[in-house]
Amino acid sequence: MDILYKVLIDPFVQMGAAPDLLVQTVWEGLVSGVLYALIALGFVLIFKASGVFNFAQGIMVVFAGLTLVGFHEMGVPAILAVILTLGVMFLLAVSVERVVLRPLVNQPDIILFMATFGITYLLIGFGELIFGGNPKRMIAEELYLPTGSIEFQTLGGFVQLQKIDIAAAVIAAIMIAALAFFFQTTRIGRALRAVADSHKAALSVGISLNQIWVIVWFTAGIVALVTGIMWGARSDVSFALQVIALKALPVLILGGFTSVPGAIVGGLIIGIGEKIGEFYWGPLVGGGIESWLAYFIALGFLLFRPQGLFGEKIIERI
Amino acid sequence: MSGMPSREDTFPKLMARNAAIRGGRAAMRRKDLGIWQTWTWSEVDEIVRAYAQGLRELGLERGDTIAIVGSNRPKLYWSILAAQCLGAIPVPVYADSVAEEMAYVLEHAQVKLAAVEDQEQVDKVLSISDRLTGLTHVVYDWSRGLRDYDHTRLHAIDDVIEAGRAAFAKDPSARAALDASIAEGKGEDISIILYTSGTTGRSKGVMLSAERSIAAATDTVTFDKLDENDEVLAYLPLAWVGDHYLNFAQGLVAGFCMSCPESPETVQQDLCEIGPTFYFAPPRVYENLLTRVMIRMEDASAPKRKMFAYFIDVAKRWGEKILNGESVPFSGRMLYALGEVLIYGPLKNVLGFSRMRVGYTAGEAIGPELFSFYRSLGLNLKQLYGQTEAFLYVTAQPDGQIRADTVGPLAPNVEVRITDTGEVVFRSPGMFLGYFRDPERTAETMTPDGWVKTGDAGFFEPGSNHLKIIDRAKDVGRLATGALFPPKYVENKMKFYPNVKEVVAFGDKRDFVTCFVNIDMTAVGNWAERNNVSYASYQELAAHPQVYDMIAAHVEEVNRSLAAEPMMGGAQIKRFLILHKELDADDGELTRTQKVRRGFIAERYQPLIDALYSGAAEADISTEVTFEDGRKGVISARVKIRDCKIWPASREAAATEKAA
Amino acid sequence: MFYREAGQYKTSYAADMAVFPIRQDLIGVLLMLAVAYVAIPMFGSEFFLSSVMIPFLVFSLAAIGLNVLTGYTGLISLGTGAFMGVGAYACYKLTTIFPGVNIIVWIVVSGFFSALVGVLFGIPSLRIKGFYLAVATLAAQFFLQWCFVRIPWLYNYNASGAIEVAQRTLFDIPITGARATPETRYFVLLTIVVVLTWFASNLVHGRIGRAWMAVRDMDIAAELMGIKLLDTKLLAFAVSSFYAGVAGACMMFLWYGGGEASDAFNINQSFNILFMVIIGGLGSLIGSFFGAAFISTLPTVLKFGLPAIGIPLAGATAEHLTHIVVGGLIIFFLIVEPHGLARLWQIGKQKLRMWPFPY
Amino acid sequence: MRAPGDGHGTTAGEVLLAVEGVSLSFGGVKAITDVSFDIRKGEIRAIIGPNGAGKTSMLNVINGFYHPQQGRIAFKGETRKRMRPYVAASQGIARTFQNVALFKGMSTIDNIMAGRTLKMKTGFFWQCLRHGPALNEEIEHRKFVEEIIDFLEIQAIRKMPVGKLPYGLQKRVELGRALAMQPDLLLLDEPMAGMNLEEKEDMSRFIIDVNNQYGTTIALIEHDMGVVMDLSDRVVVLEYGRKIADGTPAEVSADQKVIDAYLGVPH
Repeated sequence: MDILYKVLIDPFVQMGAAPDLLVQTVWEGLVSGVLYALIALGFVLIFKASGVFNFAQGIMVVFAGLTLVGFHEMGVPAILAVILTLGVMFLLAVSVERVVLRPLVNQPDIILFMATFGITYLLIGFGELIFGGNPKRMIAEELYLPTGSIEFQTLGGFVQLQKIDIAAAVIAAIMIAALAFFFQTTRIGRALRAVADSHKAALSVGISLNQIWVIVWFTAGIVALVTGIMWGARSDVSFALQVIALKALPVLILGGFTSVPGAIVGGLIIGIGEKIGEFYWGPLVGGGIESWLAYFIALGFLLFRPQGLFGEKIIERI
Repeated sequence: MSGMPSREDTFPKLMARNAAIRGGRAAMRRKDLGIWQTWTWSEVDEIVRAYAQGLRELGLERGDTIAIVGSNRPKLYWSILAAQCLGAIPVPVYADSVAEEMAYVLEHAQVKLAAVEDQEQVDKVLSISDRLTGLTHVVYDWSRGLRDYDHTRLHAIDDVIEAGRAAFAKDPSARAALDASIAEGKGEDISIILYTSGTTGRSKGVMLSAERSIAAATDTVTFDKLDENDEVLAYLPLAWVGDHYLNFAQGLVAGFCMSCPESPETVQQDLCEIGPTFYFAPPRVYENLLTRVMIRMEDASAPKRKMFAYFIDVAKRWGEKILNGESVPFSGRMLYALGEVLIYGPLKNVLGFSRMRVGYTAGEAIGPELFSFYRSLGLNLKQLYGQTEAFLYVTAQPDGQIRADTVGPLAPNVEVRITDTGEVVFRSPGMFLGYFRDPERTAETMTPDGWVKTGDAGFFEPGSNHLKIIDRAKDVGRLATGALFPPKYVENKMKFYPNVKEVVAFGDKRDFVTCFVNIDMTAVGNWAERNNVSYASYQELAAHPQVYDMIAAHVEEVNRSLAAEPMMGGAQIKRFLILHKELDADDGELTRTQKVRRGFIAERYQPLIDALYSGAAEADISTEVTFEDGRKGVISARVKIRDCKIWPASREAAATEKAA
Repeated sequence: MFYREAGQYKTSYAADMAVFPIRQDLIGVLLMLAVAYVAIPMFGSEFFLSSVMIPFLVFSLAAIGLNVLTGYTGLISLGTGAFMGVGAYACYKLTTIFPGVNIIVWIVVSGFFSALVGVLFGIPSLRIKGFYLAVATLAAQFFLQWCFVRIPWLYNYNASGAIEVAQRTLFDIPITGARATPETRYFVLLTIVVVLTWFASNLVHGRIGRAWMAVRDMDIAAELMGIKLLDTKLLAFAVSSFYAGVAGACMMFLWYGGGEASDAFNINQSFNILFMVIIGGLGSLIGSFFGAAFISTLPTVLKFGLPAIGIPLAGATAEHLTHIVVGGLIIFFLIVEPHGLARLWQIGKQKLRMWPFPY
Repeated sequence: MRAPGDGHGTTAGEVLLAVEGVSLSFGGVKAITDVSFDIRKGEIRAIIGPNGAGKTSMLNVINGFYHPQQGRIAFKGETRKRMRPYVAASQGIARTFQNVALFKGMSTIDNIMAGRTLKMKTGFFWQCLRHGPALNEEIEHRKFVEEIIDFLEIQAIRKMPVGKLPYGLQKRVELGRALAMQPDLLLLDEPMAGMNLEEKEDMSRFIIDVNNQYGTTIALIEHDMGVVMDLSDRVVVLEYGRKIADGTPAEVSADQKVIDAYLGVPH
């Protein structure tokens, strides 16, 4: 009985008793959810346009962050470093297209998926070789990102918000809006949407498949850089992030592999869910459940709605 | 043991002997249901006896005839043996003969029973059954599709065998009666009637006696040192003398195992699996095989191709000498040994020839290059010359006396004479008794003193005892100039080129020699692919100027070699054309054994021949053809004609000609 | 080139269905076994045995396990590392509780625990496929990894949190623990691998293997033919995890000799084994060996090979280089031969059989 | 084409499968509307209709892959409950697919052997050893499979991977796989689609032979009217998911509705 009480009742009692803590927890979940969503967004962009399940999105975030910091350490001014990093991401997109995607065109999905594993390992290797394996501090101030925190009193307690978190949420929102604008209104954007439906359609718009691949991988690179800055500003830039980036997978399952809104909503659900889970239920089993809770949430969800939040019901045909 | 003269004078007695002395050894295999089902000699003995009993109950009696129709299947071979047990006479019929051809044979042979392979053959026999008044029952091997047929006169062979077994079980005297029936069989009885397909006219039923068949087979078994450890693959038509002699008769005499392929499509695969030690194939088969080898090698990587070419060259230089036991320098032997590891051994393996000890070819002349190719790989390929009427051997090449241009010295116990007209006549141990129900043609073929006319022109090579066959005696003609024109000889020279599939030469009583050419679709098609020549059909490819150039080059080479030979200088080809369609047995242009029907072709393509001799540059022709599904249609074409270079006959050759 | 198949005809189904129906292949396998059992222990140094052969064999076993699941049944798993961990911890607990029972028994039995856990995490596979299933197995990976750290009972409340491998003997010869020589450990491991490979080969060549492949190739058709999808997939999970579990137990007891287990069974290990299977060849047992040999020996070769030929290398740089080389090779192989080393092997073999013909 | 003395189907057997008032829809789209017909033991039953008439959906309903919202299906006299497709297989329903659904990575033999899975019983232990009972069982079923290979004349491709075979042969292998299940009811979804004349004739012969030799009841979907008229004993015609005619080939081809819907349209 006791255990049932602890699992089913007590956490909610706590939530009610200290709503300020609940708000704080939700906020933190929200912020990490935004970052999950950003990584998931990178996945979705590439998956939609090329059907490639890009496992390397996580390491691209790390790589972009490290490159930025690396340039700055070499004495390059922060803004210029951002531009140079974007250049590197573009080069990366071009080389991925040339070296990996083009020779593997028309191969089964699993092969392309595995190829992105190869990219991951290459990037890890190069990153470590060039920047060393130690965590680095993100150049948040130099990029004019706000630091410090604001605190306000509410619901009978204090809620503390890091300014950088607020900035992250805002920048993420801006970027998503920009992407939506890009997809909806520009010619390239329309081509990208067309290619998701049919490769032939894309060709008829007058853009080659190869160009499209470069564009989406570059876009994913930009997203990765933004994610890297934000995440790096909250903690440090390190390779550990790569494992955390795997959390984007449950996000995708929730949101569906092809849906941008799905990626965002999924990211928030996972972020908030795991923070609340960790905070209220974690102590029951010794804590640390954050490492796997997200996957279980996704798994449970999958069993009841395999097509994801925004997907259509799949009718199996023979 | 095989060398000893056989006391058993009929095949059923040989079967019983084999069951007694090597009962546990494999007698027959067939790839069926995915594996090589095997029957030992004692199993075969038991089955055949039961089968014979079953056939007896169906009314088969001594002297009756029973048709055997189908591909190489153990049950059909057992049908032959079972019939022979009863003293009945089996009459094998080509499985691919159309109903009309079959009707003639079955009617002529007055068959009482027919043992057939499957539904297709049952349908064929049933479709002509109103003409076969004597036919009482049909037994079949494979039941698919026959379930709903009226089974009053139709029986599965398995059921017949079962009935025989049941009869033995019920009535012990039945077994004794059968034993008596086997013992009653005499050597001089007709053992089998083989109908020859014949290049002209109706087929003739060649009657062979048991003792003669066995005597001949015993001779050649000794000659080639065959014994019970040998293995053969029976893949040639069961009704053909070659299969009956080489596999059936020699198998019973030597006691070796005969394997039957799974289906006609899997012969090559089955050959590779079995790896026969004794193998026979007509030159055509070796030729196709070589063409396929060369084509496949063309797709190989450059180093491999180079290596292949190098070692084939080594083989050319030393291979035959090593095989013939001549002296070869050490370096040559070493290179050849290396080649054996790298090329010859693996090549023989993929062709299924790894275990081949003796290989024969016959039926037509074989190209010297072709012949040497196989021999240089270390395959003991030899030539024989034979006839259904001789059952089978007239001449054969003993080990160590192998040549491409002769058919070898006389086979054991065979006598040959060359008549004044140049025709080869023989007396042989396996010699036939006469044509069934055809005394007239028997008399035409067999002289009163027992010599058989072969119808082939030939001569013994001066200085050796090797026989050389030029052509069918009646086909050897003379040009208007009086020069000798052996069409087949000329044709064969052309056919030795892989690009050429079939040639028909004309020239008798004409001013010069001309010919029709059929290109080989595989070889030329492959060439076209490599040279970016596009084509949609045989017709289009055949008319292609580059193809004409290629064939013209071949003709000129042939002419050059003819010019260098004694008596043949006049037979050089002056003009030729490439036919717009492939010659086809379904259109009557080839016999069922794929031999050219010269007269028929000459008649059918008269306009083309006229054009060849009128000097025209092209001619129109339309012919009726039969498509694969049996429909008929007409195809017409405009065929181009080429002139070719004629070489002066060499002085030496000219001198011989004059002397002749 | 070495094949002489003419005359090797089969007169029984048993012969026709043999795993090595061609005599030359059988000879080749026997030869390889002879090398493994005689030549390698005789001529291999201790270093070679413990740093090359033992890791290779452990990974081969794990790769066979994953290949059963991914290659034969078509279910992607990213949780192999954790399933290996289950085996290692199960073995540790078992041998602690029942020290009298031979350790080899426990190594094998620990596979069953792993199989059980594998089945639990395989249940979702009925409803979810492909990448979705990969996520489900990630759940297993992270959850189990968490268990390995957070449940002290698993590591006997050791302060270090590590597995401590005690000495266990077979016929009085130490096979685990500090005093077990590389040779004995190698022999024990080799025997386990040979026997389990034989089982796996039997399975994939029979009814069960066909059912797995049927599900992989066309699950709808398979189900309409009466193959129960859930049973088949769960069996694949069970067998796969069994192999992974045994591999994990072997890793701890015959290779590492104890240590910080949670590190050995992390997500990277899962990826590693997945690479082995992919590079080796999906749906091929021999490919599992190739993949394991390739991925497991590559770091050793780089680490010791480069300095040996005069290129100095700091320890960390070797690791980074390994990452780059592995990544590059994965891409290279996928482009050159997406079906892995096994396909190359098969093509080579086919070429030898067809020699001198190209196909 | 019929063998002499052949009289199958004309003597009506008992009803093997009854479809009564079946309706099926996908998210509001009606695929089948109130269709009833029956299949009698031993007959060859054709289901025809223009594209999108719901023929394949009908087969999918029959073998339990789709569950109709309304109506009743009785197989061997028993009304069927909602179930997973493998239950239909174990009750004796086998099928082939419109777009060949072979196991591409496996050989011809293994594909057909897979059809025997239901009949194979030896347990996991023996399977691991592949000796004793497992081997005996494997051999016994291999024999059965070889009979089918013989029957369908596909000996030459026995050990080839099916993915590389020409289409016509793949269809034959698929038929073999279905036959391996020794079904009471064999469903063939466009067995002759995409074949040339010769292949069609071969396939027709095989279908008749299967029906004749094994007495298997066959329901087939086919587009080629000539083939249908030749092969089948009775024909049911669907259009837009409704049944518009049912009867012998002669009756059906004389039906005005059918002529309008289908026969009149050349394709």
